[in-house]
Amino acid sequence: MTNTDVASPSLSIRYFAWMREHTGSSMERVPLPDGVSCVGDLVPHLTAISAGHALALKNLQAVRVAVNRNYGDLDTPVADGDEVAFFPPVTGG
Amino acid sequence: MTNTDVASPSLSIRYFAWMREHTGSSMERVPLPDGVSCVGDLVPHLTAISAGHALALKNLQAVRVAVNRNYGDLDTPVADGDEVAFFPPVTGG
Amino acid sequence: MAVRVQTEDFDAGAETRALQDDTVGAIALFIGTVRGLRSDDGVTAMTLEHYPGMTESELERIENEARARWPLEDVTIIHRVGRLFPGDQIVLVATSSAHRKAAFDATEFIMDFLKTDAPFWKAEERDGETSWVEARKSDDDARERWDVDEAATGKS
Amino acid sequence: MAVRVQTEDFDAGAETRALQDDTVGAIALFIGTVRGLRSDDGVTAMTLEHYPGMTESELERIENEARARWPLEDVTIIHRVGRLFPGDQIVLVATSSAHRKAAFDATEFIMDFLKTDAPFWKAEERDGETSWVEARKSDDDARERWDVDEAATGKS
Repeated sequence: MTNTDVASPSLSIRYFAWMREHTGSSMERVPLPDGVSCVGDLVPHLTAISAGHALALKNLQAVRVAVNRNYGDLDTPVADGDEVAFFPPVTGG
Repeated sequence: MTNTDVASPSLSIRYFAWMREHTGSSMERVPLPDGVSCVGDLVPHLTAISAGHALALKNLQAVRVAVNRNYGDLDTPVADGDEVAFFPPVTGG
Repeated sequence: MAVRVQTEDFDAGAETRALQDDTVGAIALFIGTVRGLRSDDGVTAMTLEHYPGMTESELERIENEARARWPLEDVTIIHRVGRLFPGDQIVLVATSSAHRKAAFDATEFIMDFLKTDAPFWKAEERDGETSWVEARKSDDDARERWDVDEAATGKS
Repeated sequence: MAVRVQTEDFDAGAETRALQDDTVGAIALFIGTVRGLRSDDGVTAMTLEHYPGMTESELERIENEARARWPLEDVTIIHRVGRLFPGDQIVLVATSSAHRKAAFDATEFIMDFLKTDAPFWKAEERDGETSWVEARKSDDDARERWDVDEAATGKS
């Protein structure tokens, strides 16, 4: 397949529970910044978006990460088109 | 209360499951024999009733005992009016 | 305290709704059913006999032991008697608690003791022949486990 | 494989009947409900949020882990989302097996992992104020227990 899609590389970012309330959005599309190869690389770019984003991602130890709907961590690789989610420890059941 | 009941001392004996089939009765009233003070004392008097009774009570290790609807054993005391039950290990649930 | 010995079937939905309460949080339930022809057993029917009076008092004793060990809101024990067929429900045990682990443990405890202590006997039919079910060593072992746990964990 | 995330209520009777089968023998079931005003919690309502897509895949992963550990005939996992009130049912987990212990253990295993791994979040209302429920250490401990058991007993 030849690549005729010239759109810039991007990621879908999702937030849940109180992180969603802080960021003010449950899903946002962000360009994949140069030099970002894992979730940890991505975080400074997200905290720069707004004070609410900075607040949501302030304490990364309290945050769980999923990439493409599988649990990951700050070392999990990210690439164009991935869905990256940040959320607090879960409380269902 | 004065004792105006002159009936002889007796016991109710109950059998369940295959022991009931062997003895041919689920409940029988037997006179309390002289010298019988516990379940073990009673057994020879019961096995003498019929060949079926003897078969039912042949292997006492495979038999459970209850006196007045509480689990007991061959040493459990019996007295006039008691209900003594013999049955195989239970298989409910 | 709800112990019932009956020929009628029961409904798990009605029984769990009866346990639902503002303060409960957790309901654990067990249902035992008749295994049948399609299983290895080849059973076509069974008849359950019991010792009226002693059955109820044993089940209440088991319930009380469970309540002494765990913080339970409520307990339901239903056991059917009479003739039953493959797929039929035989027994239901349900407990409610504020704590999930308490409800799970208490329900399993009650089932383990019911199996070894409650005076029920099953006669199974296969190919037109009837035979009394024999007690299983594994059920005695399941009951023993609770005493072992008690010693090992100081559970009271 | 039956994993459902839904706003509608469910009926334990219908769910256990769906698991009843000639070969089953044992059904273990757990229901979690909303604790309310009369409990110490003082909750008047709660809202459950989840991560559509990931929720279902996590629940299926947990079901598959349980099936790998125990001989299960069938598994049902239902979790409600949206606004719920004290006494409402939140979650149902049911497993069927030929073996009672397998059904008990698998149901408790699924609940323990659901609590720590399935992406649901509860916001509780008290006195008109809404607050997000915090994850509990006891739930992490309940999950950890299964790995400890695995090492100690060689259970696989």
